[in-house]
Amino acid sequence: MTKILLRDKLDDCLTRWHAAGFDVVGPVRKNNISQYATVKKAGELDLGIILPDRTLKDLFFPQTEPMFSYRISKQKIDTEEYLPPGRQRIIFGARACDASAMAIDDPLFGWDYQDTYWFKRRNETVIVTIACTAADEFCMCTSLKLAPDSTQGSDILLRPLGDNRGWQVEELTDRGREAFSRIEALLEESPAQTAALADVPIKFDLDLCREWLQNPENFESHFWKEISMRCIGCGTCTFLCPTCHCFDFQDEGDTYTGIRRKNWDSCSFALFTMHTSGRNPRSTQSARWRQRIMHKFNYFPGKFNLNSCSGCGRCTRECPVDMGIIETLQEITKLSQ
Amino acid sequence: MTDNTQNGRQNIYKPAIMKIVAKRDEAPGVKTLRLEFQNPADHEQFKQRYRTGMFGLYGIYGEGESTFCVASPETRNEYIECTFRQSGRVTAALASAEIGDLVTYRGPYGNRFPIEDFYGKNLLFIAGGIALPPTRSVIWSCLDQRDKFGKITIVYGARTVADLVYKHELEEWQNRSDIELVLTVDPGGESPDWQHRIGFVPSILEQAAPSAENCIAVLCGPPIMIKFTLISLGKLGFNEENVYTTLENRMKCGVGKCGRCNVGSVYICKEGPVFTAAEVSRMPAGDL
Amino acid sequence: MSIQEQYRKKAAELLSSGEVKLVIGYGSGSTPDRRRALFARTADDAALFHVDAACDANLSGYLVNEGLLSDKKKIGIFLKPEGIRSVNILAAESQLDPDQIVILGFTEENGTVSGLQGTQASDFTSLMTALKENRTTSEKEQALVDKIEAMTPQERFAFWQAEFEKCIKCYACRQVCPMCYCKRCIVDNNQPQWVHTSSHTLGNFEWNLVRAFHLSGRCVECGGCDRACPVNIPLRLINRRMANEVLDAFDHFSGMNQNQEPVLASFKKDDPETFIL
Amino acid sequence: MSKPFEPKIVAFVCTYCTYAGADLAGTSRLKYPPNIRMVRLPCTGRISPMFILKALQKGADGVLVSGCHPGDCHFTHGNYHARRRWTVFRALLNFTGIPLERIRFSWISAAEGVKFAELISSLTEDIRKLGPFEQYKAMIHETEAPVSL
Amino acid sequence: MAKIGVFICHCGENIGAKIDCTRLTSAMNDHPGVSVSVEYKYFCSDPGQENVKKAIREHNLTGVVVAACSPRMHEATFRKACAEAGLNPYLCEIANIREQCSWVHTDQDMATEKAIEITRSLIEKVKLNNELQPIEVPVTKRALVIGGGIAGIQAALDIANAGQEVVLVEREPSLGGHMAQLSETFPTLDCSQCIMTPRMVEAAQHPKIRLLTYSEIEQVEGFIGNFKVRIRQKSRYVDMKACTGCGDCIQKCPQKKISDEFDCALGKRPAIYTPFAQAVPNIPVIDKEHCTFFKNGKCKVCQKVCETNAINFEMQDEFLDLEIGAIVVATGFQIQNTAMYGEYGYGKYADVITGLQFERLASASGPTAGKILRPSDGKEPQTIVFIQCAGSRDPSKGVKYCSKICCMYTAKHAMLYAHKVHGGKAHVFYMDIRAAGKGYDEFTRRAIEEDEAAYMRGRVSKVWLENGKLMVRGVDTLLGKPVEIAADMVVLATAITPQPDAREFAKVVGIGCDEYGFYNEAHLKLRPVETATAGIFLAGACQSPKDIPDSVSQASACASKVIGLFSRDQLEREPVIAINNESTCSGCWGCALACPYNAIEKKDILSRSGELIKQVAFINPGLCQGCGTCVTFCRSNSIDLAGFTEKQIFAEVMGL
Repeated sequence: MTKILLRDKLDDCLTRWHAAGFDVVGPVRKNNISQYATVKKAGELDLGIILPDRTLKDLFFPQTEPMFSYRISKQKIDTEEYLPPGRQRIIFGARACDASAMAIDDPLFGWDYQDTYWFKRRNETVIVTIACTAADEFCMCTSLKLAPDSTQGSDILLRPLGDNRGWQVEELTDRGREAFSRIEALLEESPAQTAALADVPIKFDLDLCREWLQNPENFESHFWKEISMRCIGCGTCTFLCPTCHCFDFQDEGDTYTGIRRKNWDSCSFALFTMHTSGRNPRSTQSARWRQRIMHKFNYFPGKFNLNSCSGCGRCTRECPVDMGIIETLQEITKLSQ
Repeated sequence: MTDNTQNGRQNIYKPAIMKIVAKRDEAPGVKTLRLEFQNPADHEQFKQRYRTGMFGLYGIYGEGESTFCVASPETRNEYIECTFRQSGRVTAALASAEIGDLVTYRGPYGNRFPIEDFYGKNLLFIAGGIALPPTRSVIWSCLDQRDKFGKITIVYGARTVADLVYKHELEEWQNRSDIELVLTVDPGGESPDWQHRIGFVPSILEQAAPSAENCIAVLCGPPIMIKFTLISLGKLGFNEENVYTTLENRMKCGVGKCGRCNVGSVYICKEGPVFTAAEVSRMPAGDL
Repeated sequence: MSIQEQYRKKAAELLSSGEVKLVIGYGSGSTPDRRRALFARTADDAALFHVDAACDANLSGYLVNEGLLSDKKKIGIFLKPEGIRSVNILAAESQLDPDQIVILGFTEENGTVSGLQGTQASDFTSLMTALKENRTTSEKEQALVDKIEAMTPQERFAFWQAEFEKCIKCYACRQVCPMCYCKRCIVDNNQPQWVHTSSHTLGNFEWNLVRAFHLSGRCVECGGCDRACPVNIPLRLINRRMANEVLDAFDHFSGMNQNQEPVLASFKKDDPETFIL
Repeated sequence: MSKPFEPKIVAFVCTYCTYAGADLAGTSRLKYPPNIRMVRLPCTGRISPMFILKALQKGADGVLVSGCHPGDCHFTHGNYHARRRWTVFRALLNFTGIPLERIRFSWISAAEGVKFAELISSLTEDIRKLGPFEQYKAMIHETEAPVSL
Repeated sequence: MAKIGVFICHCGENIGAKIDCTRLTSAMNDHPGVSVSVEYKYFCSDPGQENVKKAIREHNLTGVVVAACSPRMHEATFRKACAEAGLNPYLCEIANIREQCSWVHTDQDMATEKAIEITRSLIEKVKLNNELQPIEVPVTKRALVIGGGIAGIQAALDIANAGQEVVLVEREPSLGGHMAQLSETFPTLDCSQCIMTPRMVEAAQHPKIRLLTYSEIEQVEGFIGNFKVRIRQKSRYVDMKACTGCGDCIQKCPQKKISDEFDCALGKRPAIYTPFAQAVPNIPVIDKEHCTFFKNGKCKVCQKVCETNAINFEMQDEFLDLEIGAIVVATGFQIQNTAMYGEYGYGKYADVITGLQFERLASASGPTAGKILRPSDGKEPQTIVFIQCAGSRDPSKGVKYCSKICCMYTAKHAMLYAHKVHGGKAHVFYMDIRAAGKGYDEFTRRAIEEDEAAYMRGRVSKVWLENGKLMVRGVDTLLGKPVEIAADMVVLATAITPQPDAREFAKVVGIGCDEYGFYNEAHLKLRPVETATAGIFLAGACQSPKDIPDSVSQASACASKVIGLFSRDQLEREPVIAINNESTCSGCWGCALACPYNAIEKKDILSRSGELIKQVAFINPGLCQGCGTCVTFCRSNSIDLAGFTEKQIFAEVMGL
């Protein structure tokens, strides 16, 4: 006997959550794009989307965020800080890969110095993940040793029922339990069967890849040039990656007043590492692609014992030139065999 | 995640305000600013945390931030000195700032020179061009406790006489009997009244031939100079473990998050900027 | 022999005879309906080429990859008419020597591909004239342009505001465009920072306007930016509108030949000026 | 009571014709509304579309671009180049919903002080009627507001 | 931050009465980066300027903004004051708060507000001003005159007589140009050659003039004061040093049936020839195209008869590279290809000739020794019809303009005809008589009244041959009647057109053409002899159709410009020029195409080992005039304009 949340109770859930001061965010399709967005009614949610085009990262680390404004006068500089609004929110219908990604980035934003923007939002958010019953050819969570029902990063995991009437509820964290206590009355106890999870075939051998990447000899391998030849150096894969976290600061405004912003940046861009002298440690696209792969599957795991990839597959799905992590790691797997 | 690492702020990206109290032209396009904290709490924090070798992010609101070392030693932490070459937007703005103007500072960040480990040893400082500032903070840290060290040798070279920075301090060091200062400029860079050496740093170093015995070397300079000086140091018998250098990469956050500065798996901003030559040689050369 | 077989053979011959050092074409992609750029260096590689309706990318942008043509050796490339126009513009703007480019031209209509006669960009002049005479790009597209033009300025602004709001400044539109070969994009100049780099709506609006302006009279409407955009902004509509403008106002059809003067670097004394008071 | 709307209009002008025409309006003591801010440039050929975008970012409700009549350019044909750029950029602004009433182009010679004064008067009145460029200002405000998430 | 001084001028009541200068001053004092802000009654006065200078020194200012009258009034004044105080003059900007503020606005509050904004925005600009130095360009004191017609000769002589070196280049074998072809000249009817040849000889013998005939300009590079010119000396096959000009070779040349260009095909000449008897230099050339030896490999008669062994069939074209400081282009004109008028039968009927052909017939040295004889049968024409505007003012023939000299020379022709053919009848069809000029109208009156030329206002529609007569059908619009005249000869006053290669030549020299191919002056009214390219000047009919007095005046004007230029060793130019950032330039050359001054060249960027890395745009500071058109074109924002940089304008707009 497990707890069940029925689909037709969802609107009531939202009402209760709203009443309890939660914003509710979920997958929405609007203006020819799907993303996680704030909803008022359950009907606005599109829970049939296999994976939204945009990632969950948007909700914790927006593409551009004002950090503080400044006003320079003759004798002093006044500043005013912008911090996240501090509203409790429930993300209903996250995917396991997206939720995992948030947990992957936690240690990065927290080592030694804590990034306020990230953690304030993390602490204010309850992630309710719905396990996937469908996947497309780009999904690769299983290759990352995750699964359509991974719990990493989630506060609640919902498993779809076989009859599609609702979800089986698995409470993972206190934060999740607290949020679901608000809708306790709407949940049911039922022995209902859960639907089969999406079948996501394993696409590459992660351990072999890691081993290959760790071998210093392969750093200068010709492989990097070959695999990245058609890379055009845009930021699609990094900006649509739920774990990619690189950023830049930009001051914007007129002469004496303005705002310092934190903006996404991408290791794919040639300017990312360029010194003002013109020297660029990663001067070629192959060096930049190598950095991306190395960082995700070698350096990051070396530092935090986590792969900086949760297998959502967006990098390949959206790549304008049909590149991506899948192809690269498949090729590395081949090289290692 | 103690308050002290957050520099007393909730927002780690928010800089302190400092005032320019002195400004000096060092060489064509190179300037030194001396800065003082405006907020005593910021200053207190700095004094507690700053150790020679660390760096900071200096900036002007409206223009941005730029990374360079703290060129003043931990033994003189009433102010911060920074020396920079005007090359981009931020350095252009800093260069045109006047005494009394306010600038921003974040830091100090990164690791330090393990100066206690140098106690009782001979020291060899080697610097090229605009890379004297990071060396200079170590030099003064040591000179300010001169009795704790053995022989001190400084080898400093620049492209031309005009490109030598801290000329007044070079003169001071020149006149001290407890320092051996070897100055050189690249062939063709000498002025008519130049009385020091002419030649590239590695070969001048080999001529000067300081003993590697019980000696720590601190080496800062452009990548090409580092490469050849390391070879020369090897010839002189220096062990890579005893050679220290600093790495400078492009940085934005300074605290290991923005993703720019790493060389291989090493985050320069957190694990550096001070490394031994042995550590550097373990980094992937193609990323340096 | 199918066009695909012919072109595989042709590419193989070019490579085995040593006439070209490389052939850039289309290989199979990560899914059956995707094609991706394939760089063939040997005759064997040429057997992997595809020529079919799924080959939609304009590959000419790869030609200006740094150093690719500097050895003066020839390169073969699969191009649709838009791609040939791109090569003409790149030649007119001194970015490449058209003699180094061996074109394997093909065109696609209603799902069927057919070969184009000629191997040098200059062989296709009559095709270019025909294209200009008869701008065939989808009527659906023009209908959308017309629809936007029929809106009030306020509606148009709202329409584009909603579209540009989505932009994430990944610059895929720029990176994929063969015309965006600048060593430094204006958006990457921070002295002064003319274009906001932040991807708030204002920054996105400025970026997209500047991009469209810099492509005016140069865009060949290959649709690459539109396909590349990961957030589905209908960039082709702006490009089409601008192509219409330079054609109507200055009789300029981009990429007609290798000697075409850039529309914004030339003028006629009797250019139209109805709007100037 | 809020203050009545005073439009902000930025003008980019060439120094040889329109700037001189504006000077002539001055020496002739003609009167026109004070809403215009002039940026002096050597030639209309120097006027980049970026200037217009930045003027809008600074909250301009209208922009005027003006220089020598065709054939009169001090630099022989800077204004012909400018005319092409304006044609193209104007079409682009129009297509993206910037009302063309707000972005105006004119030829004003050094002798046309009267034309200058009249143009500024009518332009100011037209923009006053249109009201503030709210849609653009909303975009600017968005950049100044914290992220709502 | 900078240390800016702001000086607010009341201009007496002019500014002070309308703008609250005290409020303006204090607002500027509060502005970041302003060290001092003061107001004063008249800053342009001596004590006012002293105030500015004193403040510069006292506050060690890094920039100055004077809020006063228009920069067109006193920018130079204040820049000079800055320079005197040791501040680079280009660190001074003027905020125009008089002409564009106090004088034109009525509301004091809003005018003050505007003045604050104007001044503030210029403070922001001046903070980013760079110290600029006037550009100094050395001057090579040697002029090149291209074209040895009357304009070129006059310019060359004037310059040479001022003591400066001149290189005079003529592409024909002799000096003289069209004027040497003429018989008499209006309105004085003095003999053209009589007044021309002394000038030709003077030019040839002048110690300061280096004469290069039978030579053409191959290439012009560089800029004012510093041109590098390559000249091709075409091979004459006659050694100029050895030849004595005896003329034996010309006499003996077996090939004598070549149509004579100088005589407009009315006469014949041999393959070795001088264009005309008074040619300067009097050295023949071999016409390779028609020479029997060159055609068949046999002959060499000339070589055999030459006593000084001056004939050299092996001679090659030679190239001469010269450094030149200024160029006078005096390449003249051509007459319109008359084949355009099929209806007038030119080319079909031998006795339909051009005005220039008539000149040769009337010339004492011409093919008929000055007798007016019909080319067809050598008879004296008893009735002659002159058709004016045969091409000119006729848009359908591509010539919209008036050729200016035809009215006058047609009157002259009518007169000469009357003088030479007694009892002959001259008819003239004209559109309008344009006889503005000293003695001109009197001259045409004379043709009509004394020499009884019958002038008819109207156009000719057709000329045809009927019973041995040239039938001319036209209309007399004053009478409103069609007219038909049976003539023995018809003379067409064909349009003056640019040289057929004028456009290509303009590209070689680097100047502009109008829609017809006449060269463009820098300003039609105020700079009529200069071109848009500094250091290149125009004389004569290459700029537009001109008669001799106008050509000579313009040539002398050119000479004075050149002499003025050569009066200095160094040129100083405003440093407002474009500069390219070579590291970000992609070399698309749009800027080069857009530049009105051809100031942008390709520059190779080489690696240390000398390999070509890329080509970038290089903006020649000598040629750039600072319009900034290239800056706006440059997509990568690589080009910038000193004095009006992108950063400055950005700051100025942001300061508003």
